[in-house]
Amino acid sequence: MIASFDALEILLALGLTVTALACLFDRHLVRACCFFVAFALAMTLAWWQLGAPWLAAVELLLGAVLTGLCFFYALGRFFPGVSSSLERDSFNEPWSRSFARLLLALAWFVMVGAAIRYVITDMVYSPDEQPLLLAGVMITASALGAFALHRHLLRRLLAFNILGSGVFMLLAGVAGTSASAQALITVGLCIAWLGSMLGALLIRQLLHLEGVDALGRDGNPKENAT
Amino acid sequence: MIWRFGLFESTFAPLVSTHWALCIALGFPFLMGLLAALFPPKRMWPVALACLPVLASGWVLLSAYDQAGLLRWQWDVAGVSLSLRLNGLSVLLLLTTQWIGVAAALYTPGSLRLSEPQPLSRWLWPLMGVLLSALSLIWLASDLLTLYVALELMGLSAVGMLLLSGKVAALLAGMRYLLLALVGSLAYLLGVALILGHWGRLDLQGLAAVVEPGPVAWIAAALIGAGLALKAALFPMHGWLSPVHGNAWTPVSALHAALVIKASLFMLLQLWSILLPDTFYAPRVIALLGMLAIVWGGLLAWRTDSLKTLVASSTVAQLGYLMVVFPLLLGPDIAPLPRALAWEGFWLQLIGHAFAKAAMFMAAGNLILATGESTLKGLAGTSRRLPLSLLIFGVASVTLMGLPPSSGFTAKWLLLEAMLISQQWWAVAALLTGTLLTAAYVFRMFRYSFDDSAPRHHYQPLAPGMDLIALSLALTAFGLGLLAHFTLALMRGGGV
Amino acid sequence: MMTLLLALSLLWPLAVAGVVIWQTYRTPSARRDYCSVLWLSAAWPALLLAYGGEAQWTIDAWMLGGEWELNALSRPWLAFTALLWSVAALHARGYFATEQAQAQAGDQAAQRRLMRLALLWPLTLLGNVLLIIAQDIASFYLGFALMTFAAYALVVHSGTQEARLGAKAYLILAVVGEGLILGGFLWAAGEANTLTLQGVREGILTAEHGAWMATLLWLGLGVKAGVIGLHVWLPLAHPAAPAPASAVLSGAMIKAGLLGWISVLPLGEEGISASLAQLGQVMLVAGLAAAFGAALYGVFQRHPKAILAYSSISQMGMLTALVAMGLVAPAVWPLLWPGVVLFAAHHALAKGSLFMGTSISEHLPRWPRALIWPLLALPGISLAGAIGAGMVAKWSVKSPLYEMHHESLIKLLSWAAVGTAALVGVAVWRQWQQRHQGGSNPWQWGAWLTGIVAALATPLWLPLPADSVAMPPLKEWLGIMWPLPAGVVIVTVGGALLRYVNVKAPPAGDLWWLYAGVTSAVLVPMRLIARGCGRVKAASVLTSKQAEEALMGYLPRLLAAEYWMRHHASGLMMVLALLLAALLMWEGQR
Amino acid sequence: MNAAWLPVTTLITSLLVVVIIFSLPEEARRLRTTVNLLAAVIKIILVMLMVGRVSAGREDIFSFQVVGGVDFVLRADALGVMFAGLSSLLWLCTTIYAIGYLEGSANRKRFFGFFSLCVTSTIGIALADNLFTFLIFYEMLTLSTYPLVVHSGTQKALDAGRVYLRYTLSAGVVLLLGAVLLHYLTGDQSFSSEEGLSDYLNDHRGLLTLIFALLVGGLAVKAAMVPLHGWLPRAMVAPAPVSALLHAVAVVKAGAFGILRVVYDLFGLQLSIELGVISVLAVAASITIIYGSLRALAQEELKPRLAFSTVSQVSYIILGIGLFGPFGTIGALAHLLHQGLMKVTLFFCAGNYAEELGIHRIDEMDGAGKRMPLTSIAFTVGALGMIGLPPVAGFITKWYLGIGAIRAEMYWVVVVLIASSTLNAMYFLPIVHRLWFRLGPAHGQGQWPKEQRLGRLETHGWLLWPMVFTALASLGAGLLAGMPFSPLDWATRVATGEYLP
Repeated sequence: MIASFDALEILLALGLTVTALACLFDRHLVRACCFFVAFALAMTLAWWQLGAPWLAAVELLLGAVLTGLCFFYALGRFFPGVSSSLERDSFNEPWSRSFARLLLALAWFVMVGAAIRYVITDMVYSPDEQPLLLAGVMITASALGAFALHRHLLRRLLAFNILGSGVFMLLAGVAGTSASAQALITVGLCIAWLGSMLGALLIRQLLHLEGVDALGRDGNPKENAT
Repeated sequence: MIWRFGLFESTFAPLVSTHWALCIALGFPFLMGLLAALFPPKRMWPVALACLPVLASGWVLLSAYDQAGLLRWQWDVAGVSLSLRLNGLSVLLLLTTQWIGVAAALYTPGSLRLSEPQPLSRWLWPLMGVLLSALSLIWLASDLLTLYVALELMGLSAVGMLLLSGKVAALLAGMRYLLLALVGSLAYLLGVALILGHWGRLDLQGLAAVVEPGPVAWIAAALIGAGLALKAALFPMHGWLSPVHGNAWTPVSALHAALVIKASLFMLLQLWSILLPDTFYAPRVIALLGMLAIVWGGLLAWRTDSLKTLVASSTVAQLGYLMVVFPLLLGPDIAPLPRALAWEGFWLQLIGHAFAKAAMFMAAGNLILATGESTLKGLAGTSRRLPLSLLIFGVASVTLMGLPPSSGFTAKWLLLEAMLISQQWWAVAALLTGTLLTAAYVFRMFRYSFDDSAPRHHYQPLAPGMDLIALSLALTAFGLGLLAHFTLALMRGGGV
Repeated sequence: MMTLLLALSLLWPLAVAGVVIWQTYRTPSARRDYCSVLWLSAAWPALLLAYGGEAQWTIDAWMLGGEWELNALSRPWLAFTALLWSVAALHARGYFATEQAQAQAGDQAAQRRLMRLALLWPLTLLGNVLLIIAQDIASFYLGFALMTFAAYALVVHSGTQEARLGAKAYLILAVVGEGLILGGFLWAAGEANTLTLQGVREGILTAEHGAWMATLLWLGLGVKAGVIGLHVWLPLAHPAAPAPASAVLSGAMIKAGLLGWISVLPLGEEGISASLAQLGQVMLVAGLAAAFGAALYGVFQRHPKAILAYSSISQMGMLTALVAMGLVAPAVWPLLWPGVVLFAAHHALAKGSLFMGTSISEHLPRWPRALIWPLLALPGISLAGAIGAGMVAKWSVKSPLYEMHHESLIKLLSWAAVGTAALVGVAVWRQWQQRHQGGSNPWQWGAWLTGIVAALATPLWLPLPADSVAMPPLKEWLGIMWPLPAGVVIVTVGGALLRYVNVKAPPAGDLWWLYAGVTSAVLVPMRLIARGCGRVKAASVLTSKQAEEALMGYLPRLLAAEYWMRHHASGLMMVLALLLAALLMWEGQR
Repeated sequence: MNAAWLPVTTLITSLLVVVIIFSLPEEARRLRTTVNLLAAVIKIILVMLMVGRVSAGREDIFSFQVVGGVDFVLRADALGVMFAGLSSLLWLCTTIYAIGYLEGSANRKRFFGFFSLCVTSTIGIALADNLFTFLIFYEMLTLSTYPLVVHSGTQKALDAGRVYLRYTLSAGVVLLLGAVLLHYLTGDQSFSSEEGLSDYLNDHRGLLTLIFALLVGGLAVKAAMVPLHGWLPRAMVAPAPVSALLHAVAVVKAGAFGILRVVYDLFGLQLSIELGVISVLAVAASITIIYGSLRALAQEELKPRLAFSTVSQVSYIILGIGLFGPFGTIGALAHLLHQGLMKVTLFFCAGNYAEELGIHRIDEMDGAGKRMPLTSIAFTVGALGMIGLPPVAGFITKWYLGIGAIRAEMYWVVVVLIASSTLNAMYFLPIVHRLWFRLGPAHGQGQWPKEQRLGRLETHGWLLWPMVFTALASLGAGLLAGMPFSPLDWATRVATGEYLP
């Protein structure tokens, strides 16, 4: 029973990590969004698995459905023709930037991992018995790294969402599914959805008005002049 | 440190009238905002009418605090305990919020009427209401969950308000702000997760009792610190600030610069004082960044060409003043006297800056509105035509410069003394340099305004009262310098 | 009564000045009378005051505390000063008659000149009167300064090149003198903590550096009194000034310095220190040097007024020597001072008459030549001690010296008198050479004659203490009178000899030219230094400006980092979190 | 009985004027003038009341707490009342003058508003009883003067304003640091406390010296001591009434007055002597005196020459402090008033020449005495006073300073004084000479740069009478120095009553 649970958790954790990473680092935006939906669904499962059906429901509704819709709206899939839809992230980062972000993400991974390690020392589990937690740390660190790395607005929004899920996962992992934790996560999910919605609206609006799809180097006169 | 934040048991239970006042203070702005979204006010008087209960609630809370000392509220909702507390500092910040909020609200109709009509402008009202409610909640909340909720509400409504002007630059800046704010709160949430996981509770009072130094507390503090620093636009994460301010509507900028970033700072200080009561280096890192912020913000404001960027960059520098005080507030080896001085100076500076910055943004907004130019060069000749707006700007900038008799001066005096007692020479140098830099950019602006050689252009007349509101804010900041005793006594009453 | 008279004598000149201003604005220029009777009367109350008897006033409200006194010294002094001023004013009415006619005819320049003179004349007089009655430092200094600076207008009156040079020399030396006086007064009064001249006198006597204070005062006052070395303004200013101005300048104002000496130097006091006595020696030598040197230099002058100026220097040299005796041989002073006063009074009026005489010789009235030329020479003869008051004066200084056995000084003074006689002779001769006929005005010669009479009869009207002067006994007459013929002979012979040698007249103002040369020579390196400093300053200003500009140019590039920070905000947040965590862990693990 | 309302009302009177002026429209010329003059007269009356009370031995104190350990205190003591009297008297004169001077020009509302604010600050400086209160008004003065300096709005004026701010604000920062250091060391130190700081001498000698250096260094900028004087000549671009106010009353005197307060009331003479800072002060003042005079000599325009003369003259006050004796103190205090009167006269004259005839350069002044006799007489009086000639007030102070120097056995100071007098003569007498003895446009030679016929008399009456009044006052202050309540008398009273055992 435990082993099967473990196996399921490990699978879930792996699935989460893989979908998250795919979502974060796929330059093809539509695909990334699809991965995100997949990730959200996996999260729903994970919540279920962790024994928080309420959260699972919220995640399904807010995370997978509504947020996913937001992303596709932002991609311009609903009202095509109003303005060009987004396909690919065409920014090329200098390798130094990527490298720095990688290092930062690793460092965060270590830091958060260490913190978790300290938090749960008095628990019976060791971290490797908590695959979801490990996945949470992994997702958090890489999402943050990706967030800092990307410039494309949609990808940053995606990264933010993934990051949020990772954080929620960690929260649930370390704090269990107590009422407080559930409340925090619920609020967080709502906020994430609201934020994503706002972000999606903004992205569309920006595309519509100016064709801006990224927070480019702000040294450019566009933002400077005003 | 803990008692200063009012994290201890109260002697008296709040009265019924106090309950009502609390409800009004927290809920009324939001309700009125909704109402205003349905029926957008075109004049000042309906807004004033709606503001009256809010101010009255603030007054009731103040007198309740005066009589009973610390007040606490606690609710258990579905296993989650939410708690609020009202101590001197909360009252003070609450009153500040209400006054500035009311001023901004009163300023809004005129400002909206004069600027080009926007389809979304009616949404400003509910957002402003949410913002004020959330701010009030932040000052009062004494558990991490409520704080988180309030923080997020505040952040989202602030982003929403900033976006309303609809310009591309505003949208871009708003997008950046949105993303960074969200990520910042996630970092905060991560910290909270660690705390919750380790100690299993979220109420600050309980935490203050159980927290002991250890890796969890440290890492949680680091995460919370970094997240809130990002939201509070502390150097070097301030980059998003000036584009945001530069493009938003005037009352929005005023509220944002005066209160929103301060709320994050308030939380940062509060949580750190629980998590890191005795650390040496972390506050010093913040202080170091603060020094850099003072210089950097000053330089930015000095060299900029746009009036709003000037005001926004000055916020960065002013936050630096607050940052350099951190070692005095949190360090392990600070004697009680300098700590008390620093504490008073910190809040006086914060409140003074809030009023002054709000006034400054309004004055700058008036100038921009009237001249139709947002650059400094466009101000040429305004000293002749718009003396009052310029005077308000001047009075507000006196506070920023920390020249007497403004609150900035009194705060600086207190801070300097605290720093001298604890021999923090670098901080002293930073504070004094900041004064000079502030003077440099403020008078650079005045230099343009006194230039009479420029050609005249057409000035748009301002709506009645727009200047007066700003003036009242500026004078409040000014008068707080001499009347600081009363405000600080309020704060001191919160504890032993 | 005396107080009223005092107030009148001080306020009257002021009122006269006021009236002059009034009439400038109210009276049409054609009817403007610059030397009206009112103007002439400026000095009369003071003259009356001198004969009113001794009196004392203390006025606390006046400056640093006013102490005024009419005593044995100041009464005669005031008397001859006021008399000379009155006479000179009368003379001026005649002297300026032509100019006034021009002014009334509408000559703007003449109007301006006369107005200036008419205004500042009573003010100069006021200063002179005030310094005589003053016994406190402030009043004395006020009177002295007022007189000094107001007299500038008298010197510069004609506005010619020479007048401006003379006035310039006068003013520069006056400023130097004022500085020296102020220094001396400050020093002495500061040490003695006093505000009166009496206190200064006592202070100098007792103070450690009394001699130096005395030196400062001697030199400072000596500018006016024409101490050798500081006398250079006299021969420059006198020829240029109008005759009545020269008369008061050389007669009354020059004596102010002498009065100052007598007031502030501890003459004849008990217990004069060695250094003070030494100063006395120096003064003595300087005085005698002036007496001889001026005579020697003066005889070669061409302008009669320059010669008379040198004569004044010479005479003042003698007086300096006599005053010095008060320090060198204090015992002699009580006997000597009435003689000094008489000498001064006589010299004042005689020199005044001589100067007035120069204007007569330029506008000779149609009188018999035999009458005019003796009259012109008469004050000079008296000055040389041959007749009248001159003889009495000479005797009254000689007899105390005899009594105290200072025969060598007497001898020297007698030789100096030869110089005086020579100078007077040359002056009259030059006047003769440069004479002009006609145009003399009754006021002009009337005043002149009055002056001569007053000069010759000085002992009769001068309110000196009783029995302090007497006619010399007959047997001494020769000893007193011989210098006159000797001087005249020397001059005649010398003149006859020199006729065949082509001697160029040395320029008036002797040492002035040396001073001017030295000053301009000193100024050259100073200017160079100043220019160098200016250049260094300009260079440093330029450098700092460039540095500032460079910095300002660098600043925007630095500030471009703002965009980097904006762009990397989230990364920076990560860094900050890591940094904080690492720091905290590190600190906690220690 | 403590009449706390008296100092406050004096302060508020002019503050109220500021508010009223700013709330009046630009066009309300008549009303503004009335308010201005009325307030000035009321203030003189109030100050006279204070003078009466102080001479009766009562000192009125108004105070309230600002923050813990820091109070806002106004106290009418003899020294303060002296300065307040000077500023209120000259305020009246300068206001009248300014009304005439700015007749018909733009921005009068702003001008008079800040002008009144300036005077409010001066009164505050005069009555402040601790360093905190002093600092408040001191900085207020800095700020309120800036709009006056840049009033004309030309490039030159703006540059001058920038230089002015650079100097004064930096100085303000230094001063603030000194003040906070002192407060940290001693707590709230009232100017009226008798103890002084001698208790701290043994343990904190270095710190005390540092504090002294900071305080005096900060104040010396306003007092325009070399090498911190650079702003003053440049600030000459301001309109004449401002220059007059800046130079005679408000700014430079505030600095000098501050140094007086620091030395006498804060540190105490004894302590300052023991610290050895006084002699340094005297030397610095002497250097300033000579340097200022030399620079004045090199100027070719009237106002800069007057400005450098101010640099030189204000340091007489500092020099008087440096002589640490009763006479030096009296001289310093009296000079505070005397120099104010004389310099204001000179600046009024300079303003009149500029307004009426367009004269700015000295070589344009030939023969102006004929065209503007009263102005020229006033100028002559002021100039003679600056030289230190009797009977003008300058002589009195020079006398006291000289005596003080002798008493302190600092003979070189006398040399400095005399050298300065001579230099003063060298740069003032040529001007006087030009006025009266040269031929100029008034005699039909050449033309005035820009002649206007402003009034029935030689110029506008508003411009003329204040100047005549101050000239007479500076004459009277010298001639009747022995009168009770004359500047000298009051200075003696302050000196004997407060500082000397």
